[in-house]
Order: sequence, then structure tokens, then C-alpha cells
Amino acid sequence: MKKIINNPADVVTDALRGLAAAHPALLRVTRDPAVVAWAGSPVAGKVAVISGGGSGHEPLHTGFVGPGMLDAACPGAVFTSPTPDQVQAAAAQVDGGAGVLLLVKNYTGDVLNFETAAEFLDNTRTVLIDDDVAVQDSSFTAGRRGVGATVLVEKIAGAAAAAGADLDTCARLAEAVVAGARSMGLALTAPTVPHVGSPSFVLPEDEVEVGIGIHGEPGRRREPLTDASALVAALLEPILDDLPFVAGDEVLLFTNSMGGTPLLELYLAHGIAEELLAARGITVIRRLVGPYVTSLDMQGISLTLLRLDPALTDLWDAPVHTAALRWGM
Amino acid sequence: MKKIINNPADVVTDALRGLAAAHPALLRVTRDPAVVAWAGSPVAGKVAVISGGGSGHEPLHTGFVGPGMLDAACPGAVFTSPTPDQVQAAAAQVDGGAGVLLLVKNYTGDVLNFETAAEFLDNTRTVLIDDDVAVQDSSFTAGRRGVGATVLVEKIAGAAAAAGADLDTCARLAEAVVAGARSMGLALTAPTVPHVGSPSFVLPEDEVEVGIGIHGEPGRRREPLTDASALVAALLEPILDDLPFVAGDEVLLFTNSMGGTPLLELYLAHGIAEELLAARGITVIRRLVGPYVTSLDMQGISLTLLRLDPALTDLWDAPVHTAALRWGM
Amino acid sequence: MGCDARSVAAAVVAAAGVVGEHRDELVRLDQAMGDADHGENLRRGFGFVVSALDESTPDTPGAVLKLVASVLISKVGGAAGPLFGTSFLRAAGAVGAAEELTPELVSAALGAALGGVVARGKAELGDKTMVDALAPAASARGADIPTLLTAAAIAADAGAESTIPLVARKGRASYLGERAIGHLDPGARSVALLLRSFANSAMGL
Amino acid sequence: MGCDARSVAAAVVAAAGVVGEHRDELVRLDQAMGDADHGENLRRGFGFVVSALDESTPDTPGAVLKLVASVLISKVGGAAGPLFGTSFLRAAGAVGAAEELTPELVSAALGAALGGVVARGKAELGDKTMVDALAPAASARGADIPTLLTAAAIAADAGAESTIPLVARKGRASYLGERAIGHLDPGARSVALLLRSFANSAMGL
Ligand SMILES: Nc1ncnc2c1ncn2[C@@H]1O[C@H](COP(=O)(O)OP(=O)(O)O)[C@@H](O)[C@H]1O
Ligand SMILES: Nc1ncnc2c1ncn2[C@@H]1O[C@H](COP(=O)(O)OP(=O)(O)O)[C@@H](O)[C@H]1O
Ligand SMILES: [Mg+2]
Ligand SMILES: [Mg+2]
Ligand SMILES: [Mg+2]
Ligand SMILES: [Mg+2]
Repeated sequence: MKKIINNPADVVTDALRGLAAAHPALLRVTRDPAVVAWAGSPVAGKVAVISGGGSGHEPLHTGFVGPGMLDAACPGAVFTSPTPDQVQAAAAQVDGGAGVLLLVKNYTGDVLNFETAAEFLDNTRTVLIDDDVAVQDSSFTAGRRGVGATVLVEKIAGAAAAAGADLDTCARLAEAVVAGARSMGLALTAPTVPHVGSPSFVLPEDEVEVGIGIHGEPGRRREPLTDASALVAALLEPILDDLPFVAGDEVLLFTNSMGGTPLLELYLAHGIAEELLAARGITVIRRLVGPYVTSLDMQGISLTLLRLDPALTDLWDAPVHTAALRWGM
Repeated sequence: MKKIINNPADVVTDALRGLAAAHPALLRVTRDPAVVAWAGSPVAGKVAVISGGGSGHEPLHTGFVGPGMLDAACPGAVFTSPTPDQVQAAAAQVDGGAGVLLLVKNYTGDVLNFETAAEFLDNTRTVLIDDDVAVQDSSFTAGRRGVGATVLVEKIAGAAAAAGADLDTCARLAEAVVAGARSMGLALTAPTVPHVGSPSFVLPEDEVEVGIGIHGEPGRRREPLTDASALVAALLEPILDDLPFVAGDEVLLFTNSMGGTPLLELYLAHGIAEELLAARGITVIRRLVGPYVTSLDMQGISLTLLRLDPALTDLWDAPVHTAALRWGM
Repeated sequence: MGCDARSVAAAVVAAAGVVGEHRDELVRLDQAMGDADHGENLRRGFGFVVSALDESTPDTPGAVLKLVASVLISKVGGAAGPLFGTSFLRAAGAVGAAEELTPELVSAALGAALGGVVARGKAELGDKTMVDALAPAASARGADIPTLLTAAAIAADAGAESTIPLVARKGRASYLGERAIGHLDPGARSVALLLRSFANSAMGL
Repeated sequence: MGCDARSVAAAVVAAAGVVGEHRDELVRLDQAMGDADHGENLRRGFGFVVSALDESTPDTPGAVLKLVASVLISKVGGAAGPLFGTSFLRAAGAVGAAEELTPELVSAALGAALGGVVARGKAELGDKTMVDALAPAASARGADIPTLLTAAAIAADAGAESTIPLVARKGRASYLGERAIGHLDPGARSVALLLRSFANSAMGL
């Protein structure tokens, strides 16, 4: 394993120390339990927006803490959802008296730990994020997992809270984003988890894993590595068919790197996706391109589409200041 | 080679198409010759700031085009400096009548091509960026290469130009940044150039290349892969000794990922660097942490230190709106 | 020589050792179908449990189980933290304030543990989860604690093995569809390991 | 059968073919010490040169060389673009408006090409650059063009080989210090390849 780390058991703690050092005016980072909070929180009368999950997906979630987005993030161990203690500590720090919105990616571990925390908290609402169309949706299973849409939910719910919306409204908007967003990803390489030391799976030089998640779990299927046009189409078609997105829709297109894929390839993929959408009569009116929901050093991309309406668009455009996403302030 | 590309000969063109699609309001992207210009340029009476270089280092330089930073960037082929035609075309597009500042990384190819272009342009100043302490400085050689400081030069010169400084002042400030900035990098893995298809070098599992540049060239030496604390110290010591940076200095610390190194490791390294600087009595007053000067998919990091004074600090803090760096607007 | 708080605490410490020994195996099992953290999660969690028991041993078996539960819930995270935590919490409830465990109490504890996992995780038998190990274990019977726990461990082992040919319907492996077939569920394996360790401890009483 | 514009253009097209054949070799040489683009840069550049010559063949040898120069300068980039471009530009200047090349003009062209590279790149003999191939080539003499160019190609070959044991002082390889020792300079190799191709074309006149 080649990584710039000290003790593998301490990577999250050590990285949080660096995060705190890098953003002293923006973030308040506490340990035991680990919480990354906006230094300006709590804001009296504002709904507090909290998310969290396993580490290894940076900048998700800690990079999205700040005015206009998350009040706090709870970073778990690598690929391990945080504990209820972390969520309770985060809520205690950032609750401004107007309620706490918990934004939770739909994984068994995340759901159970946030659920336990919520039992100890007053006035909370939980919104589950489950946008990955690679996973069959069924009431008999764990359901779809949350991936790229998480950034969009956090931005839009965070903007609503910043604008003074109440807890129900914030939750309703978060649910609207979940309802209108779909994602799918593929991997060219596997991530290497620090406490494991070997790649999570082994992929031949000429194959890709299609329908992967963000935890190094294998995807739905392996396919030959084709050219970028075919790969992008293989991600986009299932997304479009699922909601479905149709001609006339106005959308946000989020082209995400899983971490190891360079911007050159990412923009190349983004350009292809824009062309495919234009050919379908779907109008891209907002975009996000970059490594925002990653899986350590995995090479790969995911696409997320969100159907926009003017209200969601305004909330997307609202000022935000976090380590990883910033505009208007 | 595993990459999300179509024809390797077209990667830059295809990526530029995606860049244009992703930032329609911000950028004006033209081809033949390839130029990425700020859509708001030219601004009458403002010094135009232009940079460029080989592609494969994204977001450098195209991701730094926009108000408060570059007026235009000239992206060459992968790892190949742009042609004089590109630079001339960029100048023609963005020259606002107050002169053109050319910010050039000190590589033979970049120097020669920008030099040729400058012969055709009126009222230009060229500032060479050569911050890499891994390269011995000598008047008999090509000299030091330009690496991480490039972002800082572009930001600060761009801010000065935006604030209305004249060409000489902008050039003087750019030179001040070059004079006060030093960098060094290391690699855990080699990049794979699309038109080559194999990694630029082969590094055993237990070794790092220390003193690498950003073009996949081997470094100064190979060393055993040690822990993060030792690796960060091995980069920081030569930087500190070179200028030298001394107790009492106020600095900007830029912790850069070479592309494939995830944020978790990058923040971890940043934290260590902050601690080492604090122990030396050097005060970090500004930071930049992220993949800003990359080498395709290479795993590795570089550190850049810039000694700040109030004037440079104000220019660093000034509003900027580019694809990759944005604050205050 | 009865099964008091001290014996239960010792059994938990011994189980922590077993978890540590099998940490890499559990990581590998989770790597095949999931996110490669199960072994590390349990190692970390039981490490904290041992530290907590080092500091103070509670008075009753139930209090020991409750301490284990609260450490696992508050320190582990992931799916395993709440599910194992809840199982220990429900087991603690089932044994109440008894000074010593009886076969009946152990049986009740196993049933309660299963109930807790099912209540939290909503998995059914055959969903390829720890339930497939815990459910048959909870049905085991025995005249004394060693016999009962040995029967439970054997049942859990068989139950864990039974997950191999299954498609997963719960947990992370459910994302894999048919590709989960052929792999042993890591959570079922760790349930079996814990019960085997408890049985061994009981034999030594 | 003289060396007119058409012959020079044909020689350039033939040289473009040689560059294409050696593209991977030049990439590999540049990969060892530099950034692995030299072969691709020249392939791309000479591809544009061939297209330009396809469109229209200039009237004089000098005009052909000037066209090659301007295409290389405006299309290649990197160090090779301006350096090769300047060498062709200076060579064009040296042969002036002559309708046909003579050995004296070829000799003057080679000298001018060297002068151009040195003026732009400031490299001296032994700096491990294309100068190490071009300088000995420019000193070659011959009674007719084939003889002269063959002597130049032989000298360039030897000059290129002489770069192997050197530490680089110019270009990208200068960053490597001692680690450049043992590697052939890609630019010197491509100079030798071009001159060998020109010599072969001249033989066929
Ligand atoms: N809904 C569920 N009900 C019961 N057990 C479950 C459920 N979901 C997951 N598990 C168990 O949890 C184990 C995985 O635990 P672990 O790897 O620690 O958590 P995570 O899946 O969050 O990474 C699985 O092997 C499975 O036995
Ligand atoms: N200053 C110089 N003078 C003469 N030749 C040089 C100089 N710098 C570099 N070269 C030549 O250029 C070659 C590299 O060309 P190329 O790879 O196309 O450009 P780059 O180095 O910009 O990637 C080297 O092998 C060397 O022969
Ligand atoms: Mg996990
Ligand atoms: Mg180059
Ligand atoms: Mg797991
Ligand atoms: Mg090169």
C-alpha cells in the first residue's frame, strides 16, 4: 500500500487535524467524538443541517460544512458510518433552537446510527438519500444507496436553512431533491482502504466495474473498457430511464470523479454527457464538475442528474462558503 | 492504459469541449489555436494576464481563468507547452490596451514558445516562474522549473490587474511572488500519458520519487516510502533552507495533490506541515489545500511556501471567480 | 464456578481476543462483498470494550452485557455497531438483575439478541446477514450453559455457512445481486466466532 | 535530377515518414529522462507539415524550408517546436532564393540550423541536447549533396550516441542530475534520424 499516512488506525484523526489547521476561521473541529462544525454555529432560530458518514469520500461531508450548507458533519472511520454519539454531539453543538435536519445516505449502518441518535434528540427530521439507479429498488432489500445526490441535497437544504426556512420546509426541499435526482457510477480501479492495505477488488486492464458504490464494493457487473462516449452513455441511459428525465426537463448535471480520475478525463466525460443530454432535448442549466463524492483513490466517475425547478435553482445558486464548494461569498 | 477517453490524440480538444460546456457564462473557449479566455475579457484599460502550458496539470491553467485571476490560458498538448500562435491569439482576445502580462513556468519549451509570441506582441512583460528547490539552481543549466508557485503568481498578479495596477506593477508583484515562493514534490506513482499508454516510470511498492516535477519525469532520487511525517519533513526542510524561511515569517502554505492522492491524505500531510512550521516559529496565515497543479493521475504531493507581506496578502484575499478557485464573488 | 458477572466479563474479554485473531479474515470476507471494514470495526469496538471492562467490572451479568452494548453502540458505527450493540442490550434486558446466569437466562438472552437484531435490521432468515447465524443459535437448547452455548455455536456455524449460496437482500451485499453468491456473510461469521468463544469460555467454568 | 523545391519537399515528406516510424522510440527515449512527448510532438508536427506541402509546394528549396519552419513553430509547441522550427527557418535563410541546392548551400543550411538552435536554446556541446548531434553534422563536408548529407548523418549518429554518458545541462533532462547518465538524448536522436532520411533522399536523386 502506498499512502501518505502515519498509523493506518489514525488516518481520520490525523486528517481532521489537518482540516482544522487549514480552515481555522471556518471550522470548529472537535474529537472524541469527532465532529466538524461550522465555526459560526449555532445560529439562533436557524434550522441546523447535519450530515455525516464514513470517511474516505472527501470532500463529502466535512468539505461541505459552512454557511449556506452544513452546520456540522460527522466523519466516521474509513467507510464506516459515524456513531450516534457523534451525531448527538454535533446536534448539541449546532442546534439553534429551530430543529435539526439529518441528511443520511441510505446505508444500513448510516440509517441505524443516525436513527439511534435521533431517538435522543428533540425536534429532528431525517431525510434518506437513495439516488443510485445501479441498485434495484425493492421494499424487500436495503434499497438504493445514496451517492452523488448527497452534495445536491446538502447544498439545497443548507441554502433553505440559511434563508430561514423552517424544519418541515427544509426537509421537504431535501426530499424534493432526493425525488428528482438519480446517479450511477463506474470504476476503472479499486480503492485501497488504509486499514486493509490492498485494493478492494482487482480489475483487469481491459475491464470496468459498472454500477459501483463509493465504498470499494464491487459493482453490478463488469464490462469491457470501451471509449469514453460509450462509458458515459452506459451511465446516463439508466439514469434517464429511471426517473424518467424527458425532453424539456431543465437539469443540473453533476459529473463526479471518484478521486483518482484527473480533471482532464472528467471534463471530457462531462462534455459527452452534455452532448447526449442536448440530443435528448434535456437542457442543462446548472453543472458541477469535480471530485466531490469520492472513494479514496479509486479511478472512476459518476453522473448525477437533478431535475430543477426555479425554487431549487435559486437555492442551488445561493451563496455558500465551505472548504470544497464556494460561491457568492 | 485505463482512461476515460476517446482517441488519445484528441484528449485536450475533447476536454476543452467539456470545459466550455461546464462553464458557459464564465469562459469563452476557442479552438485552432486553443485558447480559454474569460468571457468578460477584454476589459478596457486593464492589464491582461495570460498563462499557459502543457495540458495534464488541470486545473492549471484553464481552471484559473476568470475575474480576479487569468484573462486567458493557452493549453498545449499533454505535457507540451503551447505554441506561439495560441499565445498570440489569446493576447488578441483579451488585451484591453493596458498591456499583457505573460506568466510562464520556466521550462525550455514554455520559455521559447512564449518568447516567440512576445516578439509579435506590443507592450508585454514576461515573468518566469521557477520555484522548485529540487532542481539545482545554476546559470549553466535550464534552471529551476515552475511548479506550485504558479497558482499563487496567477492569483496575485490577476488580483493586481483586476484592481487596476499597471503592467509594471503587475509584473513586479508577480516577480515578488516568484522571489518569495519555494516548492518541492514527491510521487508515490507515475502518471500515464494518454498518447503513451504506460506509466512514465515504474516505482516499487516501497519507494517514492523525491524531487519530482509535474511531467512524469523521474525525480532527483528514490527513497524508501516512510511515514507521512518523514515524507512531509523531507519536502519542507529543503524549502525552508532555500529561501530561507525563518522564525517570524508569515507565510502561505499550499499543500498540493499531484492528482491521484485523495483529500484524506492531503489534509493529513497539510496538518503535519502546519505543525512543523509552528515548531519553527513560522506563522501560517493563509492556506490552499487541494489538487491544483497536477500531473494527470500521479499520486503524490507538493508543498509550496510563500512569504507574505500585507500587500500580497490583500491580493491573495481579493475576490476571484474561476472554475477551480473562487471566493468573494 | 457459577456464571457470574466476572465470568461473563472474562468471556467477553476472551471473545475480544478471538475477534482480534480473526480481524483479517473478517476484513477479507467483507472485502469480497462489502467495504472491507467489518473485521476492523469489531476489533476496534471490542478493544474499547476491553478497556471499559478493565476500568470497572459491573456487578451483574446483565450490567456487563449492557456495558458491552453501550460501548459497541457508541464507538463502532457501521451496521455492526448498532446491530451487535442492540443484541447485547436486549440480552442484558433478558437476564435482568440476576447475579448468575442459568441455561434459561442464556437461552432468553440469545432470543432477545436475535429479536433486537431483527427489530433494528428488519432482516429475515435467508437474507444473507448475521440473522442467518443468530436465529438457529437462538433455537439451540441445552441442560447446562456449556452444552447450550456449544449447541448454539454449532448452529451458528452451520447458519453462517448457509449464507454462502445466497443472494443478499439486506446490508451492503444486497447491492451486488447475483455476484454475492458464493461468499460467506462476514456478520454471520462473526456471530459464529463470538458464540464459539462464549461456548469455550463456558466449558472452562 | 537537381535538388530543387520538389526534391526538398519530397525529402521532407520522406523524413516525416521516418519520424512516424520512430515515434514510439522517441517517446520511449523521452520517457526515460523527460516527459514522453518528443516522438508524439514530432509526429504531430510533421503530420501538419505533410498536409501543408500537400496543399501547395513552394517554388524554391528555401521556401519549402520556410514552410516547414512555420508549421513546426506554429503547431508543435514544447522545446522541439521552436528549436526545430528555428533550425529550418535559419536554413531557409541560408539557402535564400536559390532554385536548386548545391553542396555549399546545404552546408551553409546546416551551419545556420545549428546557429539557430544555439541562439534559441543556448546549449553548448556536451549539454546533452540536439546540439550534440547537429554540431558535428554541421561540420561535415562532401563534394556532392549525397556525400555531404551522408557524412552529416554519420556525424549526427555519433554525436547522438555521445550523449549517452552525459549529465544534461539543458532541457528537461537537466532536472535529473546524475540520473540522466546512460540515456540517449531524444532530440539528438531525432536530429540524427532526420539527417539520415535526408541523406537517403539525396542518394535517390
Ligand atoms: N439489515 C441487517 N440486518 C442484519 N444484519 C445486517 C443487516 N445489514 C447488515 N448486516 C450485517 O452486518 C454485516 C456488515 O457489518 P459491517 O461491515 O461492520 O458494517 P457495514 O456494512 O456498515 O460496513 C453484514 O455482514 C451483515 O451480517
Ligand atoms: N536548450 C536547448 N537547446 C537545444 N536543445 C534542447 C534544449 N532543450 C531541450 N532541447 C532538446 O529538446 C529535446 C526535447 O524535446 P521535446 O520532448 O519535444 O520537448 P519538451 O522538453 O518541451 O518536452 C531534448 O531531447 C533536447 O535535445
Ligand atoms: Mg462500513
Ligand atoms: Mg513536453
Ligand atoms: Mg462493512
Ligand atoms: Mg519532451
